[in-house]
Amino acid sequence: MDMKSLYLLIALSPLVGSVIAGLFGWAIGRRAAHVVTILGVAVSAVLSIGVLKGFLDGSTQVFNAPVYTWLTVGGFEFSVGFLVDSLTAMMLVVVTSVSLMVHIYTIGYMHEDPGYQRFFSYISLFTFSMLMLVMSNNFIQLFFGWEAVGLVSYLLIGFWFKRPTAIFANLKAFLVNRVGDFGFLLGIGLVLAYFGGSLNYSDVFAAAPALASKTIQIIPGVEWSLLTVTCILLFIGAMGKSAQFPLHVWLPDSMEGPTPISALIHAATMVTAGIFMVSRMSPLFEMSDTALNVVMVAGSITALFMGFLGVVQNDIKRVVAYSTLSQLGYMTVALGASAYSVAMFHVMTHAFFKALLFLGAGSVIMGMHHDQDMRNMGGLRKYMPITWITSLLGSLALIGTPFFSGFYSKDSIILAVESSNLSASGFAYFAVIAGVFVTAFYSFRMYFLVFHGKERWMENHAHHEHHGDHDDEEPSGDHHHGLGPNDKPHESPWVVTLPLALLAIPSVLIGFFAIHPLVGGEFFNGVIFTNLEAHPGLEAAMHHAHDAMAMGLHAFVTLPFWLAAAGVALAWFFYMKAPHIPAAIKQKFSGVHTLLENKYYMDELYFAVFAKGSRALGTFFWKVGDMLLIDGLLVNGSARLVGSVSRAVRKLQTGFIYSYAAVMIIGVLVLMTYWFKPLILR
Amino acid sequence: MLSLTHFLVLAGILFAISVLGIFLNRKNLIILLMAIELMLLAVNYNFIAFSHYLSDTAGQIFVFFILTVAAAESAIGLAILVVLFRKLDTINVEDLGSLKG
Amino acid sequence: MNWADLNLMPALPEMFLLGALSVILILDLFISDAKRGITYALSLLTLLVCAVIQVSTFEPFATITLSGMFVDDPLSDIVKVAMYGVTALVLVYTRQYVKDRGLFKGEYFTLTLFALLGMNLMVSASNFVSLYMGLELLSLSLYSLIALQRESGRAIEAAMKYFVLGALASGLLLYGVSMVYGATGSLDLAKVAQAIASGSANQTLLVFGLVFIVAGLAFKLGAVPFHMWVPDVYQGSSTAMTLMIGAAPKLAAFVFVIRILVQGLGEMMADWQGMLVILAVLSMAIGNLTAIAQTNLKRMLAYSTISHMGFLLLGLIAGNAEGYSAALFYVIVYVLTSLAGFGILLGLSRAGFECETLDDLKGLNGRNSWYALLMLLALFSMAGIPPLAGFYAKFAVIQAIVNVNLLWLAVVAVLMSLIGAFYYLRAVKVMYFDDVQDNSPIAIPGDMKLVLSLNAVALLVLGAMPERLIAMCVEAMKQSLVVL
Amino acid sequence: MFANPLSLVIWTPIVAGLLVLATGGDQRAPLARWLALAGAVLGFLVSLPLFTQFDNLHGGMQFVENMPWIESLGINYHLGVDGISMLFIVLNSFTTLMVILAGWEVIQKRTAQYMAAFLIMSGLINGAFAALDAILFYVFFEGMLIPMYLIIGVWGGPRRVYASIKFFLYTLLGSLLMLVAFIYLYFQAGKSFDIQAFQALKQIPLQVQILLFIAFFLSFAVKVPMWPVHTWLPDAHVEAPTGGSMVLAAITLKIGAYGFLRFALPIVPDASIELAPIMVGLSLVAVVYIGLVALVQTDMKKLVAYSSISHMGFVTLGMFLFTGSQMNAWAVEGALVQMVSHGFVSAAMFFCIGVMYDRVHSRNIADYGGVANKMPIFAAFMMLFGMANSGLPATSGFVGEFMVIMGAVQVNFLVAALAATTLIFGAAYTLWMYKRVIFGDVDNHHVEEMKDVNKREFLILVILAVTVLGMGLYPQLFVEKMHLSVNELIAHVAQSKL
Repeated sequence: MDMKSLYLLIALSPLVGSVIAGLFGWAIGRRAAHVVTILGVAVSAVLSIGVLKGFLDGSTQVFNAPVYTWLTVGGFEFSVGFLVDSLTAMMLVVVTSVSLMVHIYTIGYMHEDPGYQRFFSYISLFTFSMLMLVMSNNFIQLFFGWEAVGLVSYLLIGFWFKRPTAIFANLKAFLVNRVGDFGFLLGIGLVLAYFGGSLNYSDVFAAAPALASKTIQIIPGVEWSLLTVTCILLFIGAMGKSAQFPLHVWLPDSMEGPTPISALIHAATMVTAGIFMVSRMSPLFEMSDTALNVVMVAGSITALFMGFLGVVQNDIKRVVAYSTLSQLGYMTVALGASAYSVAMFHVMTHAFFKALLFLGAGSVIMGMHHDQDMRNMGGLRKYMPITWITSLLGSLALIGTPFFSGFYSKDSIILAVESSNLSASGFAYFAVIAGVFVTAFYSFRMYFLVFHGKERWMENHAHHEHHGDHDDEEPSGDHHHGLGPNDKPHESPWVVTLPLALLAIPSVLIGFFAIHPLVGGEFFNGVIFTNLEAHPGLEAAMHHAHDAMAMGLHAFVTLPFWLAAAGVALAWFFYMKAPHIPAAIKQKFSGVHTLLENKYYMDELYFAVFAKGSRALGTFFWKVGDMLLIDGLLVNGSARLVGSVSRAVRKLQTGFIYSYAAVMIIGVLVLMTYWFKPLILR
Repeated sequence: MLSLTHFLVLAGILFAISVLGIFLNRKNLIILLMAIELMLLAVNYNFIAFSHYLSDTAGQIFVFFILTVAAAESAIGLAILVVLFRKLDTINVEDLGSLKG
Repeated sequence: MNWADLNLMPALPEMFLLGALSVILILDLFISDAKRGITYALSLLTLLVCAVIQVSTFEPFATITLSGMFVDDPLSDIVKVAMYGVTALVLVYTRQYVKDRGLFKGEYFTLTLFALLGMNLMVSASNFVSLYMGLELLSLSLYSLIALQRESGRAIEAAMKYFVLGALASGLLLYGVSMVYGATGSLDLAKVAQAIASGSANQTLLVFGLVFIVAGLAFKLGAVPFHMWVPDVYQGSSTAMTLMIGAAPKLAAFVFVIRILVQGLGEMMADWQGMLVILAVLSMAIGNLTAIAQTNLKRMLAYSTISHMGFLLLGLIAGNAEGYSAALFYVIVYVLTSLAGFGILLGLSRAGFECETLDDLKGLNGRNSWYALLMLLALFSMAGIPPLAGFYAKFAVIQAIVNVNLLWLAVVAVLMSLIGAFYYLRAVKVMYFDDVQDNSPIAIPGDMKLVLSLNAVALLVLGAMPERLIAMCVEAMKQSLVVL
Repeated sequence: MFANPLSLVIWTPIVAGLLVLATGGDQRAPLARWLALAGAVLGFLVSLPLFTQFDNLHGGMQFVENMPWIESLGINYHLGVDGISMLFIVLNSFTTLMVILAGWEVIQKRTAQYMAAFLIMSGLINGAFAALDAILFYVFFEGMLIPMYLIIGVWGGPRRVYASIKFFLYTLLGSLLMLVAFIYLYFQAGKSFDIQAFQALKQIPLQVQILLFIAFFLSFAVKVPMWPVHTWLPDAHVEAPTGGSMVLAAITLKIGAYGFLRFALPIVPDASIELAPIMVGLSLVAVVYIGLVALVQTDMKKLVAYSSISHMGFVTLGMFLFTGSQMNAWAVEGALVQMVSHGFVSAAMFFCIGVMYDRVHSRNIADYGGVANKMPIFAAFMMLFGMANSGLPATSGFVGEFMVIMGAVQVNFLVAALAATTLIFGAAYTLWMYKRVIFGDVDNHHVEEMKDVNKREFLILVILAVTVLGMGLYPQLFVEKMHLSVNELIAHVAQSKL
């Protein structure tokens, strides 16, 4: 079949599954629901892999064509259309394959949940939206996908809508994302207004070079570079989706959603949309160092400081969540260093190993009967061997152990930043290097706490303080009754462990094989544009990328490796050897610890300023503006005025003949004025 | 020699008196009726004066009409007055203020 | 003079009316109260015949007869026919009501017919003498009609007030007339007009007289500040008489004003325009503002009448054929509307119960949605909300004054009608939004119900297709104003 | 198909309404309902040809009817639609159908009058959109006050009297001054009330234009409503029955905006340009200020009412974005799309609230919570409409806002930025309400007893959902109808009359 219908099939088959499961789930039952959705995703996964293969061996050409005309205004025409090139192809595979894994995993994870069909419908819908996003050939459709994935994420975080925390988290997530979209939409507006009046990537990129020196006045009198403003606005959108500081606050809370969601949306795919978008826009970003600096700073802050937060978490999912944040930071830093290909490379590897880690965590949670508190775990390796092994592999990949996938991507990033010439690169380099240590520490802190050491679930049952509010009667997957002292954790069913195994493979291997084409080679040529003269960041990475084996060996003599090793060692020492030390440190640096536990108090700040602030302002406008001034003073006031006047006038009607007569005579006298001085009218 | 003006002024004065009588009088309704009569007479005075000086009879004819009407008017007025007195047993102008506002 | 050139045809309706009512007057003496229906029927018959004569003798031009005392022109014809109709409606609406109150007597009918005769005279007079006679005939009959309700103190009080102030007003009018007579040397409107046109008249005297004349006319119309009698009389007299006063006399008064100001003193337009502007603005303002504070429906409607007269004056102020015909249309529509409004009040009243306060209308929609609808039509028509006839009336007069570049007056007018809308809305609110208070059945005689419905629906029909009536008014005005 | 479809769409509902009224008391309510439904369906059917037979390639007015009506006053019965008004006639006929269904068994008191009022009003509204004679327009424009006044007052809530009278007087104030303006223009245009003749006037001095504009502004801004003459709307909405709110939000507000397009802009272009900054300012106030006010409402209907005001802010914003004397095609068409879309979305929102109100008899957000547990299907629909209300792409709500913002960026970035805050506010107030009402655990026994939507409600929800989504996914269908008319308008406005 022709490519267009092929791509349509890729995009639509999940949608079909979703619609069937969503609208007719009640009729067709649970089994049919997951069968049809998995089928849909599987179809697009297989086709996507075919497409990717095509691009790898060069048999497939770039496809860029409209599907249907959405709207025409004042001469401009907007179409929903597909742009499928190597970048898209890669994303297609990542999205569909991870999604497929998650679908399968969900069968096991959600099997008790009453919202089973709804859940499948949602994740298939998400897959569809994400595909539309990555396949778009224009900004509008990009924005469509952008918002659609946001919507589904909203629905899924709030999947258990009875939980106050869940529905708080999803509202928060949506609104924070909206803040991002606010910038994004304005960015699109600028693009439309100045970049040749089109929103198709190709036209826009074509128009960009001519605008290099164009400036606009936003505040009258102040000239700003058009490209910088545009790029920064677009990046604000990316900040929202990819949870970059300071718009990161929604991601940790999003863990309120079921674990498969955390894996699929809040680790592997959706949150990387921002990275994807920036890479797509590389021709624009390349033209504004200012923008790149902003990107890099945001990235580095996220990479380092969110990593710190991972250290103090006790909820297994939250640890992974913060590691996700910090990894997203890494990708953003790479973008800042104009190493877009590296960023995408990390997106891919991260997708696999982070999905793996999340699903592993999910499996653990199931094993622990929905207790997420690591302090109640320990020594699980003998009860859940597969989960244990796969999680270990995942962690190793995450911390960048040589030859693991994570190593290649992360090291490339470090190399790129190292040789970047942006003013922010110094700080960024420090951030990513320090990040390596932190990452290693919290990852293995988690690993040791969960899989090694004493089996703590027998003793303390004073756990999950921060879950108290979730407990309700819903017999759904994610609840923390926890293990009784005398029952044991158990390994999860095959539908759960199979995806783990399947995801473990790429987590280990894909970096080794993919780095050469993706970073070193021409895979992204003509898709991602890097101005190597201006931004040499990428060069170092490309240089190493040519020989994966050598790169891996060379790593053992580099700083990152030893930092990672140190992190692991420290984790081992703290949580295996001398568990009292962390407690002691906690005592000693309680200030720091509370700061970290409260996530730098950013939630509180935002809540106080924005939520409370806007409500206060609204109340003021309502009570004072509308009620007091407009209604009270103008509307009812004038009514009262008329009323009092009328009561006053009424008094003239005294009821006595003589006063009536008097009034008449006065009237005559008034008219008399015309006798005295006639012709007033003329 | 009397000029037209003199008559007009006199008529005016009579008219003014009658008007004042209507809205200064707070006491007896009958006075009101008298004032009205006076007013009509003032008018008649005017007409006669004019018709004399214009040497046109129409004015004087009109006067006869006015006199007749005035008679009828006062008849009706007095009739109402009688009914009024029967009903409210007062003919005091100031007691005539139940309808107001 | 010989009898041959004494053309009595134009006055035929009046003569018939006079004859008929004398007959009724006599006959009634021999009719027992039980058979009073005969008088009623005869009166209606008289009105019918008058109307027939009027229409059959219609000529599209003016004929002056009775040596200049009497004019018969399309304007008078159309208004007279209207007055016959209105009087007939009044008789129909009030029959039950006056029966309940023991007023269903010969005097009632004869006085009504006398009043009608007076009005006819006012409408057709072309000489100050006949004008005055008509005016007094009307006024005297009305005084006595009000006083008919002997046992009601309020009625008597109203009658007394009306009488005194009416007398004062006609005194003022006469005084003014005497001045005009002095200045122009004639009582004949045509001659007066000629004299003024020729410039031979003494301006000082004229304007001085004009002031008093306008005052007298304003009283008849009930324009501020000569309006004080209106609320008291409307409220005090029994609703039947209120309707009598509020309906046909307005028509007569309007033509009366046209005759004097336009046909007689047309040359002095510049002066009376200015005076009327004052009266109009005051009337619209005081009328609407005071109406808001009223709880008694009749009194409220009285004030609304005052404001309507203000609007009516706008048409005269325009001072051209469009304006006059607009005013004519206005007054006809107004009379039709108030007939419907008071008709409902009469219908809702019953022996021992006067429906006259706002609360008496509470929940009318719940009691009888049809009457509520009729009242709604009447009220919204008074408020001038399209698509009801009242809107076009207001529209026409406003268009007329905008035509003479009195934009500010137009703006004042619409703002006042905005204030006015409030109390009409309140009345509608009482009928539709409030709950029923007394659920006593509404017994309206079939014939009245039919006529009343037709009357109110006519407001809607006129709203949909007002062209015929408006065109008639325009034609009548044109044909009547060419002469003189 | 028919000789004069416009008269048909005007008079069909009115006649039907009178018939329904004739069925009288509540003992014959079922008959009244079915008659009304028949009338509404018929009204909708006769409005469809306007859409299908409309000629996109043809500017100017179509389906024109013109005959003398009141010659003595210079008023003609002159009808015609262009790509702008036609859409609203169809929208209105559609909404009326929805409203009749929405009130089906909900209205037990004076059913016939209720249904009749809506049908008659529907006809009058169609008339207002189709009229090409200023006074004819005015008659319809004012005439619809009467049924609306009764609807709010008779079937409304506790403060209905205050609300209805406020609504009536507010609107009357504006329109009366407009009437004077019309009459003035009548003499300027050589004794003609023809709107096109008004538009064709060549010379109007600026001061006069500004006075005229103020007259138009007062009458249309109140209807839209724009800040600060908006306070009647929340009251009216809160007190009106569900159907009333639906029509009010979906249609009557549009007439105000339509008036700006049909009268203010083309007749007094220079004044419009002169005062555009003020209009833009007021619109932005509507978007931001009202958005914040909506955030803190505790009454669902008030919340949606305020959100309507804020959405209409986008409409007026779009209409008054000038670069030089050039309107912005994006913004104008965006405004129009926003009008149509808001018609569907707000109707849907109010209907949703009505559905809940019928069960719990409270509009207070605090009285709800966890409705989704009891009414999953309903919750799903309301989620869709909520998302549309907060302008999510692929729903109709997005298209208009998007176009206006795009247009605004071309004119003035700051304006665009302020307007775009609606992305945040809109989502905030809508979803926060949704969270408190629909999500969460079952809050009280009222919610406990709630039953999910019945067939009738389901039908309405489905129809509305389809339109909302359809318009979001394929707005072209609507937009292509209006292109020519909008371009003509823009070209016309660009001609100075000084």
